[in-house]
Amino acid sequence: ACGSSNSGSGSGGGSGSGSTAAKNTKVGVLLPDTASSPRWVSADPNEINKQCKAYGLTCYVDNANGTATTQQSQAQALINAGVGVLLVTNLDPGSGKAIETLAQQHNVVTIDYDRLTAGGSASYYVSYNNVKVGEDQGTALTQAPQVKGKTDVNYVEIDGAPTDNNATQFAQGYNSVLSKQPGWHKLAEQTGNWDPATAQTVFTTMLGQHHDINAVMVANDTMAQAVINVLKAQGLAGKVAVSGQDATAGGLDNIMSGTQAFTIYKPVAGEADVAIKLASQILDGQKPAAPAMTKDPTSGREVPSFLATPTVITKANVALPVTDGYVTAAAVCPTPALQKLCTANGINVAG
Amino acid sequence: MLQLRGVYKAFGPVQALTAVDLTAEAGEVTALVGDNGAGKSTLIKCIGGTYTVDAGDILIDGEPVVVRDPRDAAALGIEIVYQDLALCENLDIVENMFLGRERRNRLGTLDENTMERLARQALASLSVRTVHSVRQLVASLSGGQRQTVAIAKSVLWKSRVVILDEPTAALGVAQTEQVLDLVRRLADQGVAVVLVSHNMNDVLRVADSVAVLYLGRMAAQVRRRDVTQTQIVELITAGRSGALGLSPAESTGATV
Amino acid sequence: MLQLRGVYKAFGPVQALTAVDLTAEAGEVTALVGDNGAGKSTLIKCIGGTYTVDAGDILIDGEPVVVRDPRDAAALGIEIVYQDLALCENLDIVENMFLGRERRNRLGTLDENTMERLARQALASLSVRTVHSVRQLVASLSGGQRQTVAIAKSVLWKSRVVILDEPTAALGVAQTEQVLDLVRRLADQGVAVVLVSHNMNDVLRVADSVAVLYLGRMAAQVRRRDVTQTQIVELITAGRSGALGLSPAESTGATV
Amino acid sequence: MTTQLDDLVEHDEPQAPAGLGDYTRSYLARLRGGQLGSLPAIAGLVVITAVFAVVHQGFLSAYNIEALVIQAAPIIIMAMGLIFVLLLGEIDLSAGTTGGLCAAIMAVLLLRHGVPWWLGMVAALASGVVIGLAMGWLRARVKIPSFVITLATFLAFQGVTLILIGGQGSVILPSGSPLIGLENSFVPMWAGWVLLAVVVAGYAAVKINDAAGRRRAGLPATPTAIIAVKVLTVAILGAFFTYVMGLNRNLTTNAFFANKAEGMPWVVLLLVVLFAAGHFVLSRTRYGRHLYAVGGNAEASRRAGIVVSRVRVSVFAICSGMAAVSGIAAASLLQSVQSNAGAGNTLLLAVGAAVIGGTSLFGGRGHMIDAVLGGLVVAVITNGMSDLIQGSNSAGFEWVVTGAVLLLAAGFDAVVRRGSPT
Amino acid sequence: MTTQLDDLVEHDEPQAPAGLGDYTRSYLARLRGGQLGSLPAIAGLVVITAVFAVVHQGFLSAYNIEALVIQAAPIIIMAMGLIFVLLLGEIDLSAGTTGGLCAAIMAVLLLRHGVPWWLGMVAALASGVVIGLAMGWLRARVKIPSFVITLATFLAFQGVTLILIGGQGSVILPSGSPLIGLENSFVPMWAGWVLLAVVVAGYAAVKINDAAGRRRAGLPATPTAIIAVKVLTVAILGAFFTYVMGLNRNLTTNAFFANKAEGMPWVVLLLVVLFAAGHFVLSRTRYGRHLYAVGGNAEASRRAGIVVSRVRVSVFAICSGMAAVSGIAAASLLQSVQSNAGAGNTLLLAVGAAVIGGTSLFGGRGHMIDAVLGGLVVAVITNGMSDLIQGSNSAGFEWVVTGAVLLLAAGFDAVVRRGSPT
Ligand SMILES: Nc1ncnc2c1ncn2[C@@H]1O[C@H](COP(=O)(O)OP(=O)(O)OP(=O)(O)O)[C@@H](O)[C@H]1O
Ligand SMILES: Nc1ncnc2c1ncn2[C@@H]1O[C@H](COP(=O)(O)OP(=O)(O)OP(=O)(O)O)[C@@H](O)[C@H]1O
Ligand SMILES: [Mg+2]
Ligand SMILES: [Mg+2]
Repeated sequence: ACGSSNSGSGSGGGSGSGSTAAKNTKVGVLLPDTASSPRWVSADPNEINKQCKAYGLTCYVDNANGTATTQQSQAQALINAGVGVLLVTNLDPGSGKAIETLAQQHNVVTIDYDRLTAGGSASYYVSYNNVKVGEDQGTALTQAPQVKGKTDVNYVEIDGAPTDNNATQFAQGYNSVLSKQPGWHKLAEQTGNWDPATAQTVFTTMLGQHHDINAVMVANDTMAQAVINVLKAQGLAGKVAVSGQDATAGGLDNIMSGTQAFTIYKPVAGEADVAIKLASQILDGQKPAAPAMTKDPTSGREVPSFLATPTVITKANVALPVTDGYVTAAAVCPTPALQKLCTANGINVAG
Repeated sequence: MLQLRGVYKAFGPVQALTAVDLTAEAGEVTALVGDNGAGKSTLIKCIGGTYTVDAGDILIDGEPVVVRDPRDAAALGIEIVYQDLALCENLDIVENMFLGRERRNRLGTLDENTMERLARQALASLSVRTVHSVRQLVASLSGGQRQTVAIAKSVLWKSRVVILDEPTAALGVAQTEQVLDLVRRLADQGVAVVLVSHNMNDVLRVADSVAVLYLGRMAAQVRRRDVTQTQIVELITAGRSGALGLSPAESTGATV
Repeated sequence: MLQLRGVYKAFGPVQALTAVDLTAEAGEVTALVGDNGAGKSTLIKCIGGTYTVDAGDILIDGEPVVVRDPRDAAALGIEIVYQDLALCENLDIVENMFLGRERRNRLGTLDENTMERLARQALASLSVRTVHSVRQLVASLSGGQRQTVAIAKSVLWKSRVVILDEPTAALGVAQTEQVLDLVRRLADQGVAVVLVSHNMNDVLRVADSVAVLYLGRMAAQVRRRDVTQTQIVELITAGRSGALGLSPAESTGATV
Repeated sequence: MTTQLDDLVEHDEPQAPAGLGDYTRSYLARLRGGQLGSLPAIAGLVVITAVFAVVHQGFLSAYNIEALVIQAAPIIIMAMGLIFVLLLGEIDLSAGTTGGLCAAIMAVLLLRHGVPWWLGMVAALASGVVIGLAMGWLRARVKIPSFVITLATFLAFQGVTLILIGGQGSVILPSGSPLIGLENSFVPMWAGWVLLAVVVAGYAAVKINDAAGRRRAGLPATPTAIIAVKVLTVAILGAFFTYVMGLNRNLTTNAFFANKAEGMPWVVLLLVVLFAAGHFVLSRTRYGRHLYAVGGNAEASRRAGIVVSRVRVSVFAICSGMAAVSGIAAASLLQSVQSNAGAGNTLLLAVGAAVIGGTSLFGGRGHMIDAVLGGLVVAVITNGMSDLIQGSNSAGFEWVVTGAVLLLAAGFDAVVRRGSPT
Repeated sequence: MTTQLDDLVEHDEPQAPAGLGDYTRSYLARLRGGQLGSLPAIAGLVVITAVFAVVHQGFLSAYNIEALVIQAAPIIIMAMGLIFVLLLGEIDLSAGTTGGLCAAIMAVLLLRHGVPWWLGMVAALASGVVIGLAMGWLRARVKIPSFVITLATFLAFQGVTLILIGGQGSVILPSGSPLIGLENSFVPMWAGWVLLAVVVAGYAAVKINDAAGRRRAGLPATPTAIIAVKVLTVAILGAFFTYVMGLNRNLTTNAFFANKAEGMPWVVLLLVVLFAAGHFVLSRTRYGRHLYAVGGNAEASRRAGIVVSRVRVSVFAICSGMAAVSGIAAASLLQSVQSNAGAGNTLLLAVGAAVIGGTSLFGGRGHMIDAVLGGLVVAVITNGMSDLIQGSNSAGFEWVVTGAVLLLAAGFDAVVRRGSPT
């Protein structure tokens, strides 16, 4: 499927991809997995392909299914296909670095997409700020109606997969807020492994141990759903503040019905549009300047960065992701009961 | 009754059976003898559908039949006790004896009580005295006890042809008597019995007809009364005896 | 030479051996006979270390020895052919015959050529004529061929005690002759041979002493010349014969 | 019958014990001989439960016992299906993802095509059976090793589920649906007691009928006293469980609260039915007998006239069908179906449950009860482990401790079983 | 010898064929009889390579062939180790995570304790062997089924790796380290050719020596012509591979670029050494013979005086040791060690590789070459699949197609093998 012009048989091709040869329009995109967030399954590929078409680029979008070796071999295949720019959403800094080194050896420019490859050699970093996402989560949780103004709040945390660096950064963000919040006591912190089944088991036990939980800091919407399941069985749904992330259809439903306090909306366009534009400029031979710098925590290198800001979605602005086209009304409102709720909250069910 | 015509069977480069003819009449005991590795068990497995023949016909009552697997053989009324027994060690005696033909009661569930009773009787009829319980696993039985179970299994059913591959090899004196009696009794009831044995005394005692395999070829099939023990032994070890048996060329040149 | 004193062995609720004594002198053939399920194979497995005895002693040259597993038995110079043979079907004849005692050449690697040559000779000495190649897998051998391989395997080694559990059960006429010859020859070389068999002719032909097991008890061990075939058969089937054998109480009341 | 058996007396066949004392003695002798049945698994279960009850406050609260049961249900159901495959010495690596796929099919039909819940369930079940038939065909006819077939489907079904669920990450089941009720609503109290009565009465009836039948046939039978003891044990355990499930499990109480969480979850009913059906099939039907036979010695079974290939196909169909049920139960527990449903360690844990329960991976040995006991062991471990260790790195430590506890449970089992024949 | 064998002639033993024509005929007869050896796996490999070469332009470029080899190496090495365990009919579910753990130990020693690279490697290897010994002990002495032991360690080692690596998700190996060179630097061109010469000469020497030995012992031997054909085949394939690896693989060239990527990756050397060693052990040593024996019939082996428990322990040690090597190779490939290294499908794919190559899961059948061929099949599939499907849901579709291709390869294999005895 990859229409490589370089069959790899060696040194033919003259002076290569520099100034004289025909313009390279190939961009490779390496997405990480399908479990950490549903966005990687269709939202990103769709938006990226749309943008690529707009800029006249040929884009190859691969998903590594959570396996670093797969991502490595996808990178090799893309380099084999002759891409000029590689967007990398790493699975972990180590394998990301290996890919970027490989790309550099083959004169391919890399852009860290959504996740910074610590210690890596990417030329740019395009992302939402993960620590900021976490901080927003923390702040929004303290604003939730169930706990707002309370002086004494017991909360528990359910984090993402410990093997996922993003989860670490989210946790870093919300912990920095919550630990400083006066009157808030953390009763327990466990990993939900980005897996709702694990999250549900974990939270069931937490609730059994601590009967007086007021707030649950849970890292994303799918795990929040598991928490809400348990709360429902206890008749506590809506009485406990539950956080979320990703603005999934289910998360929006829960916000409308009041069982979830908020979610974090990170429209893919905020990253994809910027990244593809950047790739296009690089392929044109430009060296675009970045509005910000991010310090690589490992190497101390300042990476030129384009950072987008996330939006906190509460019941007040719950319709936003639907109006944006980030999720469809059909997905958010599949049943008559939910359709009624949607209409009440300003979501156009017919659309 | 049971007739084989020109049966061939090869295992890769090994030609185990070459143009074998055999006839087993109803109401008679046909002894099948031959040296170790002559092809007796292979022949029997071909009849039973465990192996399929490469060429040749199997006829029952003069009609050619196709035996593709053991079910076909059972449907034709052929019952076989194999030399390697083939019992399920994880099942008990009763379960093994009725395997594939379990009795069921009105509700369609297993009728364990009837099966257990019949199994006890069948074993008792074969003079087995040291089996502690018919609910013992076959894994815990002695060699002779297993053989008895296999034999008892085969005689539980009404069959037209009963083939026994070295049934008395592991049996004691009394048990061997019982089995030879049984063989004679089956033949008298009109069943065609084929008996494979290395014991010439037994063969001469019960057989009506003797077929001798030599290196995968049928050396001769003769009436019991027409031969002496010495002749049979000669046929077994050399493929011929005087005018009987294979031609000198066949019996020596034919390295299998 | 080999002596057992008061050996007991139970499998769960089943008492397989009760107070068994046995003596096998060097240079003699001791026949061990008994009905199916009498406990012969169990006794042999106890000697060979396949089972451990519950109580009782095994003595070699009068010294009590401990046989915890088959290696111990081999170290004591005890060589056994088991009734259930126990060959590895996925290995070929040569590999099976030298299993556990492979020959190695100077470099420490397997000396296949020597082993192959020796295996051929051993098989040939037992009149096996239908084995196509000693590199055949055991899975493809006939019952008698397997038995020959197992016997050949055991006689390759210098042993003080050789025990054969129904070695001729699956063998043809000529092969049986060879094995009986072999048994006699081994005894003449000073080996203590224990032979289990259901064939009274064979027993009477080669045995110097006859031990009879009855329902797990040693009914009697007598010199060959002191008994007739009828007496032995009586001992086997009833546990006693005239003055010989178990007391009436033991032989009937003792439901195992 | 060709042989005349009638005039032969049953001479010398030692009568099996008939008295109570005899029975007990022979039972103890069997135990000493190593025929332990489910004892090791039960012992293991008791031990780890006791351990967690000590280290983990509230572990034996009504709240947590219910949580344990509903968490165990999907594992137990999957293990029940796997036992059929394992009995034949085969493996189904894809049972987990098959369950996930079937649940995804159900969820998508329900939510995107407006299909009623029961039809969705039927569709899921049918998909499972069809998948199993296909895999069984590949095993029995094309003769591909089942490890490879099911490794391939393990991967492929993960993909199909992902495509079906799409970019949403999960599909949430409609909240009022009876599907959610399976794991989350409760049998009314009185119905629970009726159910218990039915189970106990049924059990007693079967045992008494069996014994009577054997006596009539002149065979030694279980003494009535033993039957009474067994029935009583079942009744007491059942009553205890029903009683605990009858306690109000709501942790917090306040003035606004109307509803109580009490009663037995519906999934318990499902478990009882599946267990009874599976046990019946395995122990009382020709088909069940043939499963053991083929697993013990396929060639002997073929010679006995069993169509081995048909048996092979059937177990895969049953296993995948049960996997579908397990997937539905998991969906009910999570009230949603994830795009990675049934992936990860789901399958390994279910197989582990069966093996810990006493089922052999080499075929020919296994019972329905193994799935229940082993599934409970696994569920107790995962439930007990969750929230046991706190703080950063807790995930790592929990994995380590989970592995260690699993090993301990299995080691205990092995040591108890030591000296048993197989 | 107690028997006098010397005076016995080798009567009637049919002489094995000695001429070239005879040899060919008997080879063909063996093929017809179903003794196919590695043919099905080779055929499967050729077919799927051909398919990908068609659908995937550049699939057979020097660049991609090298990529294929270095991607296949960790799988092949792990499969090689697994074959020892599988030969005994056991399973090691934890081989993947053991490899990950050992690599993590190495990485942590290197980076946090400043240990030299070779010492780190030795430590990783030693850890692997110790882990294997422990698991083997549990299997052989405590008699826990290997499925359960290794399921427990599968979970536990994931946890340990996670704790070791900590929250960053991965540890990056020092960039200049020879460890990275294993998968990423190249044997000089001349050395590659020398290596090839050594391998071919060694192969020829062994074959000729064997035949000569058999002739000397008066046994039928492989005709010289056949040996010549075999040696020539190895030489030609080797030369082709060495030649391709000698091509410059840098796709884009420009003025700044000095370094050429050419030569054979060092890991090829490692593979050759491991293969030769493993093959030697399995086919020419007592120990190897005993592995097959125990896998074929453990009781018979015990009666033959083999200490079965020691053999059992040893295979787990070998397998875990090889898993450590595999983990190191994977770390070298990714230039880092992940906190989830070796988890996921790593193990299943490696076992799948061995099985596709022709190794039986029931013990007693398997060869080193199975790991190589099966590993290549798996690597070709994963490599060919990566980047084959683009865009939305590509992850799902790739899973599906991977499963389908795996099934096709196995089905092809099964159909070719049909009618073979086992
Ligand atoms: N599956 C097989 N593959 C290859 N060769 C086989 C196979 N089965 C049998 N043979 C060969 O075919 C020949 C005949 O074997 P068969 O078992 O029929 O002998 P038999 O007459 O029953 O001998 P015995 O008296 O020892 O039982 C033997 O040489 C044996 O090695
Ligand atoms: N593993 C076992 N478990 C339970 N019972 C056993 C076991 N092995 C043997 N037995 C029982 O012990 C008794 C003696 O068996 P053994 O095999 O020693 O008999 P045998 O004398 O060799 O008989 P045969 O002549 O038939 O070979 C038998 O009743 C048998 O059922
Ligand atoms: Mg035979
Ligand atoms: Mg015996």
